[in-house]
Amino acid sequence: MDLDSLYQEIILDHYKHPHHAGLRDPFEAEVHHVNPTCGDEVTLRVHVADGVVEDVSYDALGCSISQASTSVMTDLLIGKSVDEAMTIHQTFLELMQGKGQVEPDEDVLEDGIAFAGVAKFPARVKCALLSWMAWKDATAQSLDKEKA
Amino acid sequence: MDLDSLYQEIILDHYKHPHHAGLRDPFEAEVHHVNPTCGDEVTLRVHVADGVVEDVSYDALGCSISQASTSVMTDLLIGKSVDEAMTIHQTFLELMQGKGQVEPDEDVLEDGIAFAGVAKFPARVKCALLSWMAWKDATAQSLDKEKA
Amino acid sequence: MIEGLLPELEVIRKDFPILERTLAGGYPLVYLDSANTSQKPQVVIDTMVDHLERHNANVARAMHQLGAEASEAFEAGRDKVAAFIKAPSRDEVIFTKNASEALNLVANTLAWRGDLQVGEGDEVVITEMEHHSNIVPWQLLTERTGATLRWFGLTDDGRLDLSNIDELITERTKVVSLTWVSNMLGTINPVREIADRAHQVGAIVVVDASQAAPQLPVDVVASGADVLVFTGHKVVGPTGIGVLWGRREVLEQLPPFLGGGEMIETVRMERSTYAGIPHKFEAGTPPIVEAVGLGAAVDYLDHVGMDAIHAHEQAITAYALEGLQTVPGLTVMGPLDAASRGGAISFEIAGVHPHDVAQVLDSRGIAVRAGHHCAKPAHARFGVQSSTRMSSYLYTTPAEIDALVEGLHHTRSYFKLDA
Amino acid sequence: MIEGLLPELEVIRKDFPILERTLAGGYPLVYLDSANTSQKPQVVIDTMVDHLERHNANVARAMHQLGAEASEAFEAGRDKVAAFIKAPSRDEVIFTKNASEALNLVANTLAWRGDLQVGEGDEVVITEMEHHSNIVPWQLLTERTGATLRWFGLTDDGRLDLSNIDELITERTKVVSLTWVSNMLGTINPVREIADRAHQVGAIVVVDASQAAPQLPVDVVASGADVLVFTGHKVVGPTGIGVLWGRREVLEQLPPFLGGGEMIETVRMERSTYAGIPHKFEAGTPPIVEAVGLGAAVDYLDHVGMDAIHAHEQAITAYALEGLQTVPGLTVMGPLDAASRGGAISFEIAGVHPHDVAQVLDSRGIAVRAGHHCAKPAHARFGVQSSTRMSSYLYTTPAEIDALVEGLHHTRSYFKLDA
Ligand SMILES: Cc1ncc(COP(=O)(O)O)c(C=O)c1O
Ligand SMILES: Cc1ncc(COP(=O)(O)O)c(C=O)c1O
Repeated sequence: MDLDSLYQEIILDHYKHPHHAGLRDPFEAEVHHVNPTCGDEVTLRVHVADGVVEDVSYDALGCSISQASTSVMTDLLIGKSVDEAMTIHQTFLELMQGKGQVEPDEDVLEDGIAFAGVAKFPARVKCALLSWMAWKDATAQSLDKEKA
Repeated sequence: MDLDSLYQEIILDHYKHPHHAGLRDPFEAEVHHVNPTCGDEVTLRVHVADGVVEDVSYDALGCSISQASTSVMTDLLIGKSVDEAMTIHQTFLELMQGKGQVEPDEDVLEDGIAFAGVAKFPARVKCALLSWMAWKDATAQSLDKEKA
Repeated sequence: MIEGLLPELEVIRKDFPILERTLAGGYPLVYLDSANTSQKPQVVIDTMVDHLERHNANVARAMHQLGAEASEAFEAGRDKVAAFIKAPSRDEVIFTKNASEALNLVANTLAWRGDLQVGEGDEVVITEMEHHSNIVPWQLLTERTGATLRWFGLTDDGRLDLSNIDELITERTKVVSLTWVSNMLGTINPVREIADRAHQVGAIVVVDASQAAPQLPVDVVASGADVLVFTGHKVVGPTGIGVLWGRREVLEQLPPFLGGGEMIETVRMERSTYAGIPHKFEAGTPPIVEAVGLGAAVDYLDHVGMDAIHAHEQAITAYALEGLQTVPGLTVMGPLDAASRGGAISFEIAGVHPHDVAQVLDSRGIAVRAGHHCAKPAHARFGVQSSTRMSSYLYTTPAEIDALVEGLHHTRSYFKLDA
Repeated sequence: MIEGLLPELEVIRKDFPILERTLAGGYPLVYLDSANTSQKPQVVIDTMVDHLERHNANVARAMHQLGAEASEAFEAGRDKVAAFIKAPSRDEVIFTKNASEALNLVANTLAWRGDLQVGEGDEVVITEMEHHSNIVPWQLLTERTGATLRWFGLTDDGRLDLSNIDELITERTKVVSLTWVSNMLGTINPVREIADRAHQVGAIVVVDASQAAPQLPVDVVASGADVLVFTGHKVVGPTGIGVLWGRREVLEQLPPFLGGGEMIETVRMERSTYAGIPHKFEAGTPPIVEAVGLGAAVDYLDHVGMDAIHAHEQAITAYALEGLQTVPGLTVMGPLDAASRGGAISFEIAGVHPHDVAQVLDSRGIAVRAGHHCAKPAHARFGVQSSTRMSSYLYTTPAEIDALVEGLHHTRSYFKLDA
């Protein structure tokens, strides 16, 4: 159990000082996701305009991994086109589900590469993915709304 | 497995030629009992007058043990006072539940002593007791009716 | 040499420790009651022991190493079962306590508000050859909701009478629930054909595969079922576990059954929301070591090969049908050609009650079942109250069938039927 | 030497093979998650193996020698459980799949026509410290029938707030359901006192003894319960089995829950009649090998002695409460005196999330639980979303508590809380 590979400095930094925290206006969709196993929760809003992720704001309760992951995610996605953001999402998902066998791509994931170690702790993968799943859900809802 | 201790000649005789079979009038109570495990069934009527078991009549479907036991029971109970009959019932019950350790009393049980071997076959005890339980139930009902 | 028998039958028998048992009088065990419950191979027992001795912890909720090991072993059981029945998604595989609970889960939840709710004017169709576990839940549902229960009758040779299918399956039909293989008559039913008809009227189709899963290769999608159930202890797995497979859409439409434990998303005193499938239907601590054992069991069956097992069952059944015909006064209930039936054969012998038949056989170490086999209506249909049933499995040998047939001849002479 | 500890603790530990495990990094297992599930002594495992290898058959229905052996072993499990909880009659002991099913059995059947049916205007009273399995079933019942769900709140020190008992338990109350020992706060509730009050208004009392049965001597009649449930896997027995004890009168008044298998008296297609208790509530093949294992489990506990186990738990709990107080920033939830609580201790450490606490402990081989422990409302009551929980059992040593406390100090320094 290499604890330090799980709790990278970057993760602990984001945990103590989360980026983009809080719920902000404007937003097109707000979702609430929970991890039923442990009760970690996130309320998350997305603001998408002209195909660009203008803002991702959130109110989250959870462990260091889930909190840091949310913070890193907002750094990565805000300002990107929705398409690019979806690609990053997919890359992060693959890293997390890779059981520690996937080599993280720093160009795409930046601070997110710190989560490579989490993939070796199956029980924590859900923590790392909580807000990413919420973001995907919210974005899908906002795009649906746009279409309607 | 001493099969012959189960299937005494007396039992097979009663099975092939059951005594007092059929449903008769008059009767004060009629009950229907089944053995849910195997589906053996008996419809049984009692006619009690002045504290005497005047008649026990029945329509039964079942294995040799349950059929023979019904036949032997009618031989034993018909004509006895209800009190005597209850004592015989109790004696037969004790024999059946004795796991083969109880010495049967021929003075009380007559042909019923042939069932001593059945007590060593736990799965068959229910067969032997089916109509005895039905008789007790029916008699209790007829006495209740009398009181009312 | 009988064609179709498993080539390594003696090796397979060695996998089942109980087959070494001798019984009263020194008789070796001849176990012909596998439709009631199957015996367990050593690998299933050993896998369960290893789990209990080394990896035991609660699942899902535990974050420690033992918890991760237990969760992984438990969920691997789900994966193996999903593969065994070719489920499109592992999440569609729900663990219950047995097949009966699985059938009740569906029947019970259909009474409650939801897209599939059954109510007055609606009809549920079953058949006269069902096991009680596929009758009583539907009686409870229809009695409690004011719906109507209807059923397919049987032909004299023990098949479903489909002649009035268009009267039975109508626009009012909400559910058709039937057994794939009868546990009494052995009949293999045309499940797909009936399912297609039921789907035309928009009914959901529930298939009781309790006797099919042990004997036939199962492909849930190809079967036409919307819901399919079976039970662990009949597929060389342990008791305490059953399987409910359902199409995602159907499972998502059903309201929750048992509440509590990990079936929730969030709980407040005022109201709760529920987890997605499969957890929505798995309240409380699941059958953990049982799922681990069941995983090993279906792996074992897959390793031998379900096609090979099916062929073996058919070969043994054909051999048994032949042997039984040599017994005077013996009548087999259900189809007489082995190809259209499973490995359970119920029969009567004129002049000896089934219990007495079973008793004499038991005195020679031969275990069969006597009674109504939880199929009273099917017995009533044939005017009998009970029957004797022999049922084979992958470990059954022709020599055991010989012992049975000889035992039946002996039974007749014991009861002096020719005297 | 700490008073109250089991005198032969090292001998007892030898009975539990898993306690020999070493985990990643060579750490020996320190299992402090027994409120989640208990470990199994060798005798339970061996008894199950012997059953599977030598006596496996279906029960009740099988008339052959194996069937008789299996039925006897299964029913002996019922006798042992009846003795363990001092049930007036063995027939009042019903085997379910777990405690959750037992609670749902009662809540689900109360919705249907019968002497005890719950409907509009009726009230069900629970408490804020219940496990989800004793909340959600009552939510489903009251939502589905139009009845009202009410509950006792909690005091700041984690006890039931009984100040408004006369407002809560009224003539409208049909059911009061509460836990004997809280799985989160450890609180032991005054079950008898509340039961007496409930009986005054004619309500039935359901007691969730899932955490009590492992730790305290249980006498169902003295408890005041009409129905009492617990789960096999927490009393050193296997998963896949739970126990519902009910007063005969109450059980007879409840309509059937699951239909099928041996719960019937007779079945016709039109209508069925049902068996008496306990079989009425045991549809389908019961958890046979599980009942055999559970019988061995309660025998094991009885052999050690429930009074001695209770004393051990209290000694360990007192020792743990003391040790935990040495950890800066640590707050224990629930009562602080060991005498009025069970062996589960939930706590928070300021500045470290429970998952992270559990993770660091796990890296040292210490297994605790982190999360809401299926008691979200109780967590919400104390304004927290999750907590870390240590829970001891008869095999827990003071040295393991020392390891925990040391691990918690280490956790704080790992997360640089004093920096
Ligand atoms: C107080 C309490 N009630 C009910 C349960 C549910 O038990 P099971 O999960 O075995 O159904 C538990 C344990 O999880 C518990 O601690
Ligand atoms: C056809 C059929 N359905 C249902 C069942 C019920 O299975 P279980 O008793 O495991 O619930 C059985 C077996 O007893 C069966 O043969």
